[in-house]
Amino acid sequence: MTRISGGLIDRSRTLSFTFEGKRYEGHPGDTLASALMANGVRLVGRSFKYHRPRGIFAAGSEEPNALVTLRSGARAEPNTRATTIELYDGLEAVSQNRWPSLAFDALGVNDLASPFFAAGFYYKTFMWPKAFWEKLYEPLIRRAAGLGALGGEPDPDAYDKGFLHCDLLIIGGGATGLAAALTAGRAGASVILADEDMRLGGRLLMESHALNDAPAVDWVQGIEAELESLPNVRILRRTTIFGSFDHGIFGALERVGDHLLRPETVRQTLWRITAKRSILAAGATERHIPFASNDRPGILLGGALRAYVNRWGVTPQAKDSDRIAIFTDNDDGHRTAIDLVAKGIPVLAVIDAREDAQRLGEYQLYKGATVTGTQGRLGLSSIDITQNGLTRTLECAVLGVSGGWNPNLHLASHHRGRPVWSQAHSAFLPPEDLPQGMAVAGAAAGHGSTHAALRSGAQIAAQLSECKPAELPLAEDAPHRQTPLWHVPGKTRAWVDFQNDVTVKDIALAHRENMRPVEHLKRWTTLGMATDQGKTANVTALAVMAELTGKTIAQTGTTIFRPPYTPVALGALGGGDSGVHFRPTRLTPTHPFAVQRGAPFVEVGQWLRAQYFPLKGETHWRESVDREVLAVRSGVGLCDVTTLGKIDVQGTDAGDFLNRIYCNAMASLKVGKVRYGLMLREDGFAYDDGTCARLGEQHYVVTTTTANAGLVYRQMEFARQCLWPDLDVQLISTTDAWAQIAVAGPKSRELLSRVVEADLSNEAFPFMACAETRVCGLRARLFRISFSGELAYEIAVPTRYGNALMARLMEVGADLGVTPYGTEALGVLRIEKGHATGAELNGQASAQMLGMGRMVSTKKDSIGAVMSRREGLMADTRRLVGLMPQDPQARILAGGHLFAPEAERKTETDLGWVTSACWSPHLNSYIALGFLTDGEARLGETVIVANPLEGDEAPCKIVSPHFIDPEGGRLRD
Amino acid sequence: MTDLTPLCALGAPEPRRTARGALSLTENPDLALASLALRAGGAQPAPFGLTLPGPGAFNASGEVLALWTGPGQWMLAAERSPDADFAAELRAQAPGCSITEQTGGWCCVEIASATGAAPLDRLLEKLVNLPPAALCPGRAARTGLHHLSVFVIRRSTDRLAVLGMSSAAGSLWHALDAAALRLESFA
Amino acid sequence: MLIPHPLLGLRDAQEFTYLGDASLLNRPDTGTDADPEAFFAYTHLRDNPAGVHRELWFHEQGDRSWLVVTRNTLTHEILGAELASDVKRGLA
Amino acid sequence: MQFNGFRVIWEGLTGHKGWKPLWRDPEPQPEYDIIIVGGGGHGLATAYYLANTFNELKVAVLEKGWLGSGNIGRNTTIIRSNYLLPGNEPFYEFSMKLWEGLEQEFNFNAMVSQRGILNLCHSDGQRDAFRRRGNAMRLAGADAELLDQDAVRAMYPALNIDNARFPIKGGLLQRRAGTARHDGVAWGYARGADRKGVDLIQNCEVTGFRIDAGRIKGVETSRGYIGAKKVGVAVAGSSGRVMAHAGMRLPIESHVLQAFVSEGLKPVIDGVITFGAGHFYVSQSDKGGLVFGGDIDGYNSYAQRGNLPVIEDVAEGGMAILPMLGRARLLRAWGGVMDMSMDGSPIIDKTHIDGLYLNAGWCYGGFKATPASGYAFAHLLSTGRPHETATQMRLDRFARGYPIDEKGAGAQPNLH
Repeated sequence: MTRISGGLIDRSRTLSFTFEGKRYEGHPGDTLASALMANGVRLVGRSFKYHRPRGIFAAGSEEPNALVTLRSGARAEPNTRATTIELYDGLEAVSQNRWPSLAFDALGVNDLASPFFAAGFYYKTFMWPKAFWEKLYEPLIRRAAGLGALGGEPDPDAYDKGFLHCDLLIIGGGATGLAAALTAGRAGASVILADEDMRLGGRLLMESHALNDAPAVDWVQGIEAELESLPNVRILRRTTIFGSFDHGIFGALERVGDHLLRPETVRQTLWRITAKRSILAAGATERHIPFASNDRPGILLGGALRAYVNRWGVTPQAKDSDRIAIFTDNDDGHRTAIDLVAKGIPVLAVIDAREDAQRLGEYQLYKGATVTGTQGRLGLSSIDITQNGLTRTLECAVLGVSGGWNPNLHLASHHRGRPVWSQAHSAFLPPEDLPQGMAVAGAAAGHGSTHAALRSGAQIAAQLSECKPAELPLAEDAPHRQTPLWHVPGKTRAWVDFQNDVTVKDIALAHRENMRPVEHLKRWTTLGMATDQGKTANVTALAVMAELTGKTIAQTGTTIFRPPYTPVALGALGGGDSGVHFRPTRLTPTHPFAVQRGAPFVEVGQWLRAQYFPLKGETHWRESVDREVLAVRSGVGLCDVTTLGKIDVQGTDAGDFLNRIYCNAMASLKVGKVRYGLMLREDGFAYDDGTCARLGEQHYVVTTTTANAGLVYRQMEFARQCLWPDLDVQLISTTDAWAQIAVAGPKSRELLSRVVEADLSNEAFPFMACAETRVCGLRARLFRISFSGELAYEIAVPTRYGNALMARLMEVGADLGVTPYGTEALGVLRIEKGHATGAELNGQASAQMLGMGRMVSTKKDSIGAVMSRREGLMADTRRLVGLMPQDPQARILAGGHLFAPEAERKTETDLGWVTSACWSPHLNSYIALGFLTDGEARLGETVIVANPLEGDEAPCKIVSPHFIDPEGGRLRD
Repeated sequence: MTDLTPLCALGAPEPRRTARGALSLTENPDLALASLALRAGGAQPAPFGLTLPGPGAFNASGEVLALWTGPGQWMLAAERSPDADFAAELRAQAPGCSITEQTGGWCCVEIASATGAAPLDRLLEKLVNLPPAALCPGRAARTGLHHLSVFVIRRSTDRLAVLGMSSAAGSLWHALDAAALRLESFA
Repeated sequence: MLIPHPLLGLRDAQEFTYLGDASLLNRPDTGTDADPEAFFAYTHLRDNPAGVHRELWFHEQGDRSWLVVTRNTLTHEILGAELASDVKRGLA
Repeated sequence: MQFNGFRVIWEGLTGHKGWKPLWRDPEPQPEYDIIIVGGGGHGLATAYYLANTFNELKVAVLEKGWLGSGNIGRNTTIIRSNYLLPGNEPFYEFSMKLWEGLEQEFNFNAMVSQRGILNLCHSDGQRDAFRRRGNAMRLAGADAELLDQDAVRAMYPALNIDNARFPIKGGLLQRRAGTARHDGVAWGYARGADRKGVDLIQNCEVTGFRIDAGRIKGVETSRGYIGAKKVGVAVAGSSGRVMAHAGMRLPIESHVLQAFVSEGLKPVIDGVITFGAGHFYVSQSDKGGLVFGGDIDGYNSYAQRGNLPVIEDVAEGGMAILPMLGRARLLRAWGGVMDMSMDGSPIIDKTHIDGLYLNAGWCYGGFKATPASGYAFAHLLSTGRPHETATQMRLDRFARGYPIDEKGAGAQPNLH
C-alpha cells in the first residue's frame, strides 16, 4: 500500500470496487485513479496506436492515459478518465483497447512495428490490390482502432434539461472563482458558480500552502458556507461548463448521478445558462517535457503527483521504499519535491534543465541536467540522467515531470479568438476578442500564484458588479521562474501526445514532408485529436515545430479551441425524451372514437390519423378500405378532417389581402360561399391549396393542407406585417378550435338533415355554400365542399364536442349504413376524383403542371404571379394525368417512372413519374396519377410505368386525372 | 343547449389531475377562450371592464382574464361551461374588434404549489427558457416548451397555468408531469 | 443567440424562425405590370455580406411578430431589432 | 516519389530519411494560363484534372490559408450519388465513379470506403418519394435498393424501430456510397497537381480581379498582382465575398453547418445512416469516432461556429433512432460556412466577364462532389464547354426558371 497520512478523504468509511475484475478498497473522496494508486495499481490502460502500457498521468480532466470503461452492460461508459471518476461503493471498471489482457496485449506488436507506423503512413499504402481496402485492410484497421466499446443496448438512464439565467457565471471554483463569487455574491448579484470537481477549492485542495497561516481547505469551507447561505448564489458542483456560445449563453453538464451506483432520478442534466457576464476562472493545466521513453506507468505530471500526495494522501509508488524523482524546467517542479520530503517520501533527486537552478528544499538537485531515458516494461523502474554529457542510470519508480502551466483558456476562444503567446509566461494567454460579457481571471489569465489568483478573481468580480473586492487571505506569491525546455533531443521515441502516440519524431517527419502549418501538423500526425484533445500536448508540439522551422512560437501560431471543453454524453445533449415522446403527438377530436373502433393510426406530420376502421372478419386492410370507399360512393361516410389548417382572416381589407395571397381571385367571393384557392410561392411554384370560406363581409376562413398549416400561417403573417402592413387585416390560427367532420356520399344530405337545424336543400344550400348554423343544439359551421367528388359536406363544431358528434352521426345514420372512413379511403377517393395532395403539391410543381395554369390571374398582383411566368415554368409541358393499367390487376406504385413503350429506360428518356396510386374498388382497377411530359397531348396514348428498383413494369393508358364524374354532376345534385 | 356531451382536452369526460410532492397538476376544462385583435386604427376597448395589459403581462378581474398575445392582440379567458359562446359575449363587449373563438383550441393545465414559489420556480427552469422576472406573479409569456408553443401564466407565487394546443394535450401533460415527477424525487 | 425583441426584451433565438435578408420587405409590387427582372433580383439575389446584415426573424413561439434584426454575420453580434411592420411603414 | 507499401517499409527501416515534401512551396509567377482561386477540395481537384486530364501547363492554385482549409477540411466525409433530379443525379454518379478509381489514380490512400448509405423512411409517403428517387438513381446507372422494415432491422439491429415517435418503415440503400478521409482527398489532389507542375500557393489571398473591357486580366493578391488568361473561382463558403470583387451578386447565402465527432469507439456502426423524420445522420470513421451531423443553424453566418440548440437537436435525433448512443460522448463540434444556393444545387458556369468562371453553391453536398466538380470545372475552363453531366448547373437557371430543386423548398436557402 502507498497510502500516506493526510488528504481530503474520509478514512472512516471504506468503499469497495473492482478493476479488471479484481476487488479493491478506497474511501469517500477518492477518485478511481487515487484509489487504484492506493492499491498499488500502476498499469491502467493501453495507448491508441502502439498499445503501449500506460498508467495515471494527471489528476484531472486532462488525463490522456488512464481511460477505462466504467460500469457494464447497457450502462457501460467507454473512455472514462479514471482521474475524474468519483469512487462509489460497488464501482466496476475495466481497461480498454487490449487483448487478451491488460498485462499481455497481443497488439503490443504494433509497438515493435512502430517504425512502419509513422505519421500519415496509411495515406501511402493499402492501395493495392484495390479490392483489398474494404475487404482486408480497413476491417483490420477498424478493429484495432477505437478505444472502449459501447454496450450496444439502449441507454437505460434518464437525462434532464434546464435553463438558468444569471448576472454572473463563474467558471471554476478554485481560489479565483471563490474570491469572485464571494465578491459578487456579497454585492447581491445573481451568481452561478460552477466547478467540474466533486468539491470546491480547485488547486487549493491539492497544494500544501496555507491561507492566513491555516490550511487552505479551512478557508475554502468557510467561504463555501457563506456562499451557500446567500440566496442569490447558486453553486453547481460536478458541473462542467463545456461550451461558450453566442450572447452569453453557456452549455453546462451537471453530473447528477454519476457518483452513485445508480442515479436516483436523472443521470445528468444539461443546463443552458444565459449569463449577462461571465468570469472564466478555469485555472491552468501542467505541461510535460518529452524525453526518450517518457510514457511508462509511474511517470506523471509533477503537479498531479503533488495533488495525489496532498489531496488524496497517496503516491504512485509500488512500495514505500520506492524512490521518486522530479524532472523540471521551472521552480514549480521543486514544490513537488518539497511536499514529498515533508511527507517523508524518499526523493531521489530533482533534475532541473536550468544551469542556474536553485535548490529550494532538502533534496538532491541535478542542475542543467535532463532525463534521457527510462526503463521498466509495465512500470518505471529506472531513469537515465544526463548532466554535462555524463549519463547515469538510477533506480526510480516514480518520475514527476513539470514543464510549466498552460492557462485553461479554451472557453475564451470558443468564438475563434486566437490565444496570444506570452514569452514572459512561456504560455498562450486568452485572446483579445473574448466572447461577449466574458472576463478571464486567475491562472487562466496567467496569474499563477495563489495570491495573484485570489486578487484577480476578486477585482474582476468587483468591476463587473460595481462593488468593493472581498477581503482576501494572505497567500503565497511565488514568482514564475522558468526556462522552457520543449523536449529532450534523442534518437528514441519521445511522446508528445500520449493517447494518440504522437512523438517528436512524427512532428519532425511532418516537417520534412512539408506538413508545417499547424492544421496540417495536427491532421497529418493526429496530434490533439484524442479524447483529451491534446490538453497536455498541443502547445509542446507547436514549440517543437517552431524549433524545427526556426520560427518563434508566436509565428507558428496555434489551433483554436472548439466545444466541448471535455466530452459530453450524447444522452445528456439529446435530453430526456427520445422514444415516443421525441416530438409532440397531435390527436384528432375523434381519436377516442377511432381507438374504440380498433382503427390503426398513421403519422401525418405530428398528427395521428385513423387509417381505416376494420370490421370483424376483415383480414386484410384492403377489404376495409374498399368497403369504406364504396360506402361513400353509394351511401354516406364520415371522416375526421380536423387536421386541415384553419386560419381566421378578418378586417376591412381581408378580401384584398386574400387576393394577394391566392393566385386566383378571392375578394369577389360572396358571403356564404366557399371557393377553392391555390397559393404560390414567390418563386412562382405551387405552394398550398385548400378552400376559402367567406363567413361575413369582413370574415374569411382559409383552410390549408395538414402538412403546410404552420408554414402558410407564417407566410400570411409575413405578407401582413412585412409586405402590406397598411392593410386592415387580422390573422389567427383556429385549427385546434374546431372539430371538422367530412360527411360524404349521396346520402350525406339525408344524414345531416337529421341533426342540422337548417334547410339543406340544393336551392337553400348549394354546392360551395357555407353557413354558421346549429347542430344538436350546438353552434356549428357547415360547408358544402367535396374532396371525394360525391355530394358532401364538412361540419365543424367546438373541438371538445367532435367525438360526441361523430358518435351521434353514427347513431342517427345507422339506417343509412353510415360508415366511418380513414386516410386510406380518403386517399383512394381523392385519387379517383383527381384531387392533388402533398404527393403532387411537392414544391416542384407549377400551377400549369397541376392543370391549374389558368387559375393564375393576370388581372391582379399576387404572391408568385410574376415569377410563375418565367420561361422555364411556361415551357414546362409536364401535366398531371391519370393512368390506368392495361391489366386492371397490374399493381402500380407511386414512384415509378414513365417511358414511351419503345424507349430505353434511362434518365434521358424519362417522361415523368407516378405521384399517387391505389386500387380503385369503384373502377375495379389500379389507377394512378402522375406528371407526364406533353401530358395533355398524350391523352389516350400508352406509357410504361417502370419501377426498376423493384423490377416491375406496367403499360398504362393515359387518361384524364378525373376518373369519376369529370363533369362534377354528383357534387351539385 | 346541446345534448352532446363534451370531452376534456385530454380525451376523458373528467379533467385529469395528479399530485407530485408539493405540486399538483389539474386540467382546467371550464376555461372559455376567445382572441381579440384591434382593427387598423381601432381604439383599445375595455371588455368586461378590463384594461387590456401590455406585453408580457395579464390582467384579471373576477372570472375574466386578459392576456397580451401580440401587438394589438389579446386572448381573453373566462370560467364558462363548455358550450358557452364566449366569443359572442366578447364581441358584444368589444365592438369593432376582430374576435375569434378559441375555446376548443387549448388545453389548460393549472399547477399549484403547496409550499410557495420555490417548487414552481424549480419546475419552470426545467421547462421554459425565460428569466425568472418574465414569469413572476402577474406576468405571462408565450414561449416554447418541449417543442410545443405554450402560454405560461403566473397567476400568483404558488399558482401557474400552462396553455398548450388541445390536439397535443397529451404531450403537454407528459412534459409537465415528467418534470414535476423528477422534482418530487429530488425533494 | 438572444434576440432583443423590441416589445419583450431578450428572447432566446430558438423561439424564432429565420427567413433571410430584410430586403425581402422591398417586394417590387407594381400590380400587374411588374418587372420580371426586379422580381428575379428580389427573390434570388443577395448581398450576403460578411459583416452587418439586416435580416428577418419571426417570433413563431412568441408573439408572432416579424422582426428586422441587425446582426454581424462574422461575429454574430446583434446591433438592434425592430418590428418589421414599423420598418416597412418607415417608422423605424 | 511513388507511395506504396514497400516504400513505407523501406523508410521505416532507414529512419524515414527519404520522405520528400508532399508538395513544393513555390513563389507565384507573374502570369499563368489558368488561376484557380481557392485551395480547398474543389480548387485542388480542378487543378489536378486541368494538369492531368486536360494537359494545361501553366496552372496555379491561390489559397488564402493552408491547403485543404476549405470545407474539405471540415465535413462529415460522406460520398453518395442518391439524388433525384436529372440535373443532379448523373453528375453525382459521375463523381461516384471517379471516387472508385481515385486512389490508384493519384497514388494516395484517401480511404474511400463504400460502406453504404441507408436513408430511413417513416411513412408511406416518404417511401413513395424514395421509390421515385431510387428509380431515378437506377435510370442514371447508379445502384439503389428499397429496403423494408425487416431488412433495415437485420442491417442495423441497434436502430429504434418499434418504440419510436416516428417508426421506421424501411429505407433507401445505396451500397456503393460510403465515406472517404476528407483531408486525404485534399492532400491527394494537391500532391497529384504539384507533381504535374501546378503551383500551389498558400497564404495568398485574392483581394480583387483586374478586369479590362469585360475580360479578366489577372488577380490582385496579398502577395501582389498575378496575371492570368482565365480565372476559376472555387471558394464555396466565401463565394459571395470573392465575387463581390467582380461586382457580382449571387443567388447564394452563407450559412453555418455544424458537424460532430464522438470519442473513439470500437466498431458499432458499419455504414452511413440518415434519419428521415429528425435531423441526424451518422457514420463511424476508421479511427472509431462517430461522425455525425444534422441541420444547418439556419441564419446567415461566416463565423465558422454554431450554437447549442442545433447541437441538442442533432443529439435528440441520434438518441431517437440509436438509443445506445446515450453513453457515447461528443468529442468535438465544428462549424463550416456553406454556400447555400437558392435551389439547393450548385453552379459550375462562366460569368458575364470573359475568362472568369465560377464554381459555387454546393450547400452541404460539396464533399461527395469533389472529383466531378473538379473534373467538370476543369472541362469548362479548358474547353469552354460545360461537362455533359453539368449542363444544367448554370448561373442563369434562376432567372430563366429552370431550378434544380431536389427538396422543392423554393428560393429560400436555409430550407435546402
